[in-house]
Amino acid sequence: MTEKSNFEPTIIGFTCNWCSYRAADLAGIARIQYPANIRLVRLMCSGRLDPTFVLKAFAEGADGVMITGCHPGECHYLEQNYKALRRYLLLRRTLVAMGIEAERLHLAWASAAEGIQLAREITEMVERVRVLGPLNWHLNGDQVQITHDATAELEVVA
Amino acid sequence: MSKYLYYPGCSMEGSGKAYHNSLMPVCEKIGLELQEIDDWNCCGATEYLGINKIPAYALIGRNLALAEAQSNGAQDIVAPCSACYLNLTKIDSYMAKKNGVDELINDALSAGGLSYEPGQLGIHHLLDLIVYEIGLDTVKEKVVRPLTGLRVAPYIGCMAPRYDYAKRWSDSEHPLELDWLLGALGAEVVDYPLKTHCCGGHMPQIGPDTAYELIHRLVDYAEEVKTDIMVAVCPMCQMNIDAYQNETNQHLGTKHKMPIVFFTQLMGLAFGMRERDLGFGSELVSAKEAIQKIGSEVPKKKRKKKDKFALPMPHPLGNGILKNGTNGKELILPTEGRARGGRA
Amino acid sequence: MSHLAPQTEKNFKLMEQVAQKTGSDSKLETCIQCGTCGGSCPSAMDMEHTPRKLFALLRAGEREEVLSSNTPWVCVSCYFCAVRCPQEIKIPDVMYTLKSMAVAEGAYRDSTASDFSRTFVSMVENYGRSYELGLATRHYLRHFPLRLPSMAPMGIGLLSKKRLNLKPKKIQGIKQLNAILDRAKELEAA
Amino acid sequence: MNTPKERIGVYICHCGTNISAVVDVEDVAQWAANKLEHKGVVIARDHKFMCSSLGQELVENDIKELGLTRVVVAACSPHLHEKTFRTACERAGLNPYLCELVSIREQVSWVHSDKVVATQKSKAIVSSGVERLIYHEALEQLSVPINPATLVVGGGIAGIQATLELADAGSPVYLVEREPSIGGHMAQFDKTFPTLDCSACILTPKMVDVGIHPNITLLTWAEVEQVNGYVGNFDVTVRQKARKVITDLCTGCGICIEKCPKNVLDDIYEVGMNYRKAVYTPFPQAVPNYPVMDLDNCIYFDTGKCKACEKFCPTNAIDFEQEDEMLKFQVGNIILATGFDLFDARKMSNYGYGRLENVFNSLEFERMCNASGPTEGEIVLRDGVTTPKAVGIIHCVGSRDKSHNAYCSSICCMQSLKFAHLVEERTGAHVYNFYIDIRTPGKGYDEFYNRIVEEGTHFVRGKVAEVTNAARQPDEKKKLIIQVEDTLIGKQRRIPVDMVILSAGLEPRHDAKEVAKLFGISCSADGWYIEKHPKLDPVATMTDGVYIAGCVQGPKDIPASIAQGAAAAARVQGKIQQGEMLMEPIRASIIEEQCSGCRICNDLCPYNAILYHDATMTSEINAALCQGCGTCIAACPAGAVIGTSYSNEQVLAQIEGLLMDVSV
Amino acid sequence: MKPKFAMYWASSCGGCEIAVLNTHEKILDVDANFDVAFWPVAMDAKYKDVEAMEDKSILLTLFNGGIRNDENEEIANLLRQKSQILVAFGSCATEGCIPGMANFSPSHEIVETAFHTLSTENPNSIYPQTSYKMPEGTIYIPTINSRVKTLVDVVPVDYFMPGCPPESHQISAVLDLVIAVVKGEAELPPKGAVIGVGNSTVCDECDRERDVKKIREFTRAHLVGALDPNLCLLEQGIPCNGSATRSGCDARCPTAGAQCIGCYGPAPGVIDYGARLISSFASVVDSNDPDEIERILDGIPDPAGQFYRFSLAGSLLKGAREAV
Repeated sequence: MTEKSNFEPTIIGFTCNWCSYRAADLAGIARIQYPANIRLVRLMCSGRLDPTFVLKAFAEGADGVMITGCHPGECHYLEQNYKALRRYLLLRRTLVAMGIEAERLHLAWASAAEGIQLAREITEMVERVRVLGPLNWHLNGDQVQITHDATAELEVVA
Repeated sequence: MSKYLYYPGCSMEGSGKAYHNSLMPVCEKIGLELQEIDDWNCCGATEYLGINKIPAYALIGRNLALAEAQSNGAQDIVAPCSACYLNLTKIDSYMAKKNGVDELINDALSAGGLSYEPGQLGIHHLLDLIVYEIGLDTVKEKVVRPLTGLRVAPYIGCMAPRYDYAKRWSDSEHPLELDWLLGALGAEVVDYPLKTHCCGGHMPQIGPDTAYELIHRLVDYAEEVKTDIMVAVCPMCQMNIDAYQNETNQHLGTKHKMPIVFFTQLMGLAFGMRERDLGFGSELVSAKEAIQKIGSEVPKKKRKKKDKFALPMPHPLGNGILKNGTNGKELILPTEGRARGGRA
Repeated sequence: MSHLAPQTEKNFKLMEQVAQKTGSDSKLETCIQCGTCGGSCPSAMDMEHTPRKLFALLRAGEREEVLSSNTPWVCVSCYFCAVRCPQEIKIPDVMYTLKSMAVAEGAYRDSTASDFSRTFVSMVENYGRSYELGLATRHYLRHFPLRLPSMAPMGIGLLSKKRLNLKPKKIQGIKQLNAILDRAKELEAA
Repeated sequence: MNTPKERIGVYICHCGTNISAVVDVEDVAQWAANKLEHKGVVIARDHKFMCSSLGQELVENDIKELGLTRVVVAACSPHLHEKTFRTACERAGLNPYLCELVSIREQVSWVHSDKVVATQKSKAIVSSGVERLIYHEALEQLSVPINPATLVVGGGIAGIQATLELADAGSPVYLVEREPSIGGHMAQFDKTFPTLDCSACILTPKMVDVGIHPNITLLTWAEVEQVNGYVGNFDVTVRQKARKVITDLCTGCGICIEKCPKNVLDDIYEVGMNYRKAVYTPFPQAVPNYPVMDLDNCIYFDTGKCKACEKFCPTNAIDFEQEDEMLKFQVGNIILATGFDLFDARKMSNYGYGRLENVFNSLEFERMCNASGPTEGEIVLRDGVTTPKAVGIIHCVGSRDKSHNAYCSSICCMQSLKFAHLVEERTGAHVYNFYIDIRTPGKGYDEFYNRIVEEGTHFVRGKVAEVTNAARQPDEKKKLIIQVEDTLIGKQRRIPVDMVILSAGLEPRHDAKEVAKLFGISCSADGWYIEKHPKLDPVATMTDGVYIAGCVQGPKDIPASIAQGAAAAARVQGKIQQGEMLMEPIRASIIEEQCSGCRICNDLCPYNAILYHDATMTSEINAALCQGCGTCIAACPAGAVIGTSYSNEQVLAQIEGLLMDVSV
Repeated sequence: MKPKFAMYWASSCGGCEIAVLNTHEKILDVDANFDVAFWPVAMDAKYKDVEAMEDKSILLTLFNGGIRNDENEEIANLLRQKSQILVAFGSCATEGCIPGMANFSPSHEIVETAFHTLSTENPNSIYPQTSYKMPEGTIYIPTINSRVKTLVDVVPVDYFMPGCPPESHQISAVLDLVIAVVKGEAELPPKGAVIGVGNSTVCDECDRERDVKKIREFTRAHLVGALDPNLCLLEQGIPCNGSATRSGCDARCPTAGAQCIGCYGPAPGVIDYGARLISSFASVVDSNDPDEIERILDGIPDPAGQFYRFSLAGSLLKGAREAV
């Protein structure tokens, strides 16, 4: 347990220039505190989110990835956030098949006015991932592995 | 034949026997097969909730879990008692929100080797089931003795249409389902604006003064609009208005004598069944006199001459989806037999 | 009118505590004091405080006055307030919470209602079903002995029309039920 | 190690103490100079106020003296000062798009308090900026000419005001209105608060001006069908519905209306309170004044017989063969002023509207008060004759109610006070106003409230629980009983009245979402159109060239609608004056060689900027239509769609930078 | 003296060798222009012979197969050292291919599956050992790596030639080019290039008609009563990977009515093949309702297998979590 509570996850957050990035600005202006574990990337729209970015983040050592965009129906580009939603759902299925917990990828909607909500989403995300523990994909070793320890049986045969 | 899991509720074995006895033959007639949930328990009414929340939820959870296990994933539940119906839908809906309540209840259920996955079972009140799943056309087909001449007050009570967790009713304050059904039986349905007002609930037991007042309001207005008989869809409503009417009279000095029976009893009559097979006679305020009016001549309504000065009324509720101003919220259509909610 | 409640932390947290006990979406703290609930309530005339007033007292930390109020006990669970509340506050659920808190702290003034609930619950825990006759006799003998004469015709009527069972029914899985309820009580206490 | 390609300058702002109180800015600068040297960082400085002229000069000098090819500034949000530093770079001869502003104030110092963690995060952010910057390209803004014509949609008071302002400034305007006449809701009212001046008296002259102005093309009984193009150059298609009246011949004499034998309930102008004919103008002062034919109700179109209108028309202006017409024209800007719908009070069945005959909604009551309305201004019950002795006015119907509309409709308090005055003045009845809060924040508004209080209106603080006809007491018989908690005394009251007026709230038009889609703008969850900035830019939208005015943006009263109409016109006129406008060069394009023509991207663009060429079997992006969202870039299975400013390389490098180990 | 040619088979199926032989008479050109120095499948050779060669003495090495064990890795290093041009030949060497799908599981599970499942008769639970002491001395078998790597993961690679296997006409073209280079008649493409492919994706070579895409249902070809023979498979709900897969195969599979499964790998410049498909498929799912989207996506029961059948080992994540 102690090991887990010491663990500080790194979360990459993708934001939309028109809503969630501004929500982050607003959280700042309102001095709403949230964990420093999140690092934000600005995109023009959640529709720009290429699943490659998410895979890249995980591969480079992120413990979690948050995708944020305008609320359904409020997309600055009319409906591109729905494309983000669709990709998120398929990407999440794929990641789960790759052994990455679904909670490590989170989609949250936040309008430009929702600094508090965004800060809360971030806090919750950090706590969720903290419980899951480190992912450490970037540390994956190329070490040669011992196949099987079956010396005992071998002797019988020999 | 549509098959449903039947959750009778405690009253159906006691004070609401007439309801039970009438709904059985009526359901058979309209092709509803009811299979009682094996070993169901009390839903806790409104009492358990006021003592312990989680146990009260778990009490209801056990019924849902039993139903799920016995339904083979195929059948919906039907409850004739509005309080039972409300409790079942409420806990199902709270659990479906997945905000921790489901885990707590399932934790408790697991102590009895049970579990329940919310949202899997459709839960119906007997009335909504008949109106929306069976359909009024089917009901009309079975009518052999239309209830003409009988002025009925459709009294739905609170807990069927409120809080409409399963989204089955045309409105939570002025629902029309019972009006449509009684109309389909040929009865003359009075405009009864108190149709979802409170019967007193448990107040006869804990604050009788309040109960007398509430019972008086309902009966008094029913008399005001010349009702022959009130029609209930819930055993508690029927019990309060029927059994406590005399006491109310004694207490308030009134002389009410308003019979109240279950809608299934009237359906049975209209289907040509015998009164004694439908539980008639077990009411304390006798319905005998009212029943005798069936078939009597209906005085022809005088056609109101249209006043040349009168302003037009707005389209009444149920004129369909309005052209303007619905703001994406669909108005409820009173289309008969339209299936709403539940499992597709 | 009693003196104002002491401005203690405990009192100030009252609304939060009630909201939390009621459930995460009770929305109690969003009350705008519009009075829709008090206007809708069929038994408002018998309440010491309208629900709205009760919520104002909650907010003010008037713990004693709230928990001893008869308001939740007079609530008939008609849900008019719940469907009309513009803030979608689950008012009946709040009333249930207040009742259970009053029971837990013994704060109610009149025990008629709480005894009825407790008798009902004990029936359910013993039999798994409600037992109308037992419930009624136990309750009326204790709280309304004077009402019995006027009620006798009704009781006899119901009995003669076989609308009251003389014996309680017990479900088969009563042990299972009690295991579930015991676990639920543990969870509630946690 | 490869020699870095670029020469990068990094500047860390203290922002007074806004940043430096939490972030060790000197450490960040030193770290950048050391640890990012291999990426090309040649200088890293910190400064008290980077946005000051001194700070900007620092950057400019370094560009000139150190030959910087890229600049990263770590300071506040790019939404605040990106332009400042880009301009500074441009002054020093560096393409402005080779500058990157990263936020360590809003995203770090203002939201975190642990200095060590905040400093580390700042380093990661600086590193991401540097990584990303390496892939920046020198870009040029796109210049677009502005067509001087403007389309105004909606002929209510906001649209009329905007139209007149533009036309008076000399610009051509097309005003499109769906109904047969302009005027909007204001034309339905009798009096306007708080001055109680006659609505028609102040509106009609403006309507007439619109009708005769040489710069205005007025298209009523018409709807916008299609909008293509982009700011400066919109192609608009308008459906001119068939009037079945030849407007060139019609003199507006009204004989056809008089002779038409068919009475039709008028749902729009008279809100179902009165009848019109099948050929009609909605009201006598209609602009334009020629009638339209209602084909759903015309006897001739139903039975093939009648043609009374044609027979009696003195100028042969009736044309049963007339068809809908598609009008196409170009405009540079668009102002949407499509207004509101009234909340449908039937949704609150506890108030009995539609069920209890003497419950009226606010528009019905407005018509009743209007001298040209169904009762010629007499306030009577639904029977048309009885004067009420007691009237209840319920505020907040469908507003401030999460089951319906959570927002305050803002006009209802004042409207209800006006109603109270009119009832009192014309009938002498007792008036009860039921309110949650009285909201009168406008010039002369609270004074008006005081006046109504003085006039003797009863104010009951409490949201009405129900309106019922179920009497309990003899004095309630044949009355409507308003049941409410008088929250100021904490008791439930039942107040018998003869008439109830529901001050129903305002809602977005029922088709607001489709219209928003047609014009490429967005709606809030409620359905109101979203302004570019709620304070600083209330009439512009996120879509360049599309402006909003009046209730389409949110509930507001007449003065505010007029102000917005004028403001939108001023914004548009400013653009017209400029003649051209510059657009951010964030655009997508397709590498034709790599495009296989799979057509995955074709339907993803809401601006229809992606064209598919059958001949080459490849897709192409129209740069002028592209708004730069990047959805197609992300979607292209072949990676054949590329974009500027947020290219894959830039974002991937940024991610690498953010995940750089900054602890060493 | 003719320049030397080598071909090696690491972790792969052998199909690539067959594909080379499938070039028919073109193989004679190889013989005519090259001295085959090392090709274990075709002729006897010993590693020590290669070790003895001078560095860079082999002009062209076609290396097929992924790097599954230490022997694969050792020979990759050896051939890199001895070759002037090292080509990652075929899908296995370029991106892991089918053997790379083993990266969905940890290697010990793979061993377990091979030696101890119900269908395996191994009553004494005998497992292979990497070394065994015999009277004559210790003998070794190769040690399995934790995951399959691509050739470029272990050594610098000059050219990549995808395909499972590469199409024979593409092999011929590449051989022709190298021969021309040897003769001084042509120049080599820039280092790192992908060769034997087109510039676009399979759709470019596919004759099926295509329209804008709106997918309401993903299904499988055998579940569809009658596939439209002329219409884009994806538009018919068949998850055809062609739109994301490098052209060069003449769209063989979709032309024949079978969905492209992606053996030619990603299009030029693409970093992660699977991500392209996730993004493009999801983008054209025709619903904005999460539940409905999920229902439609249920039509792709194994998304990781669908999107990474050939490219897993070479993808950004390189495998599932347990394996990497």
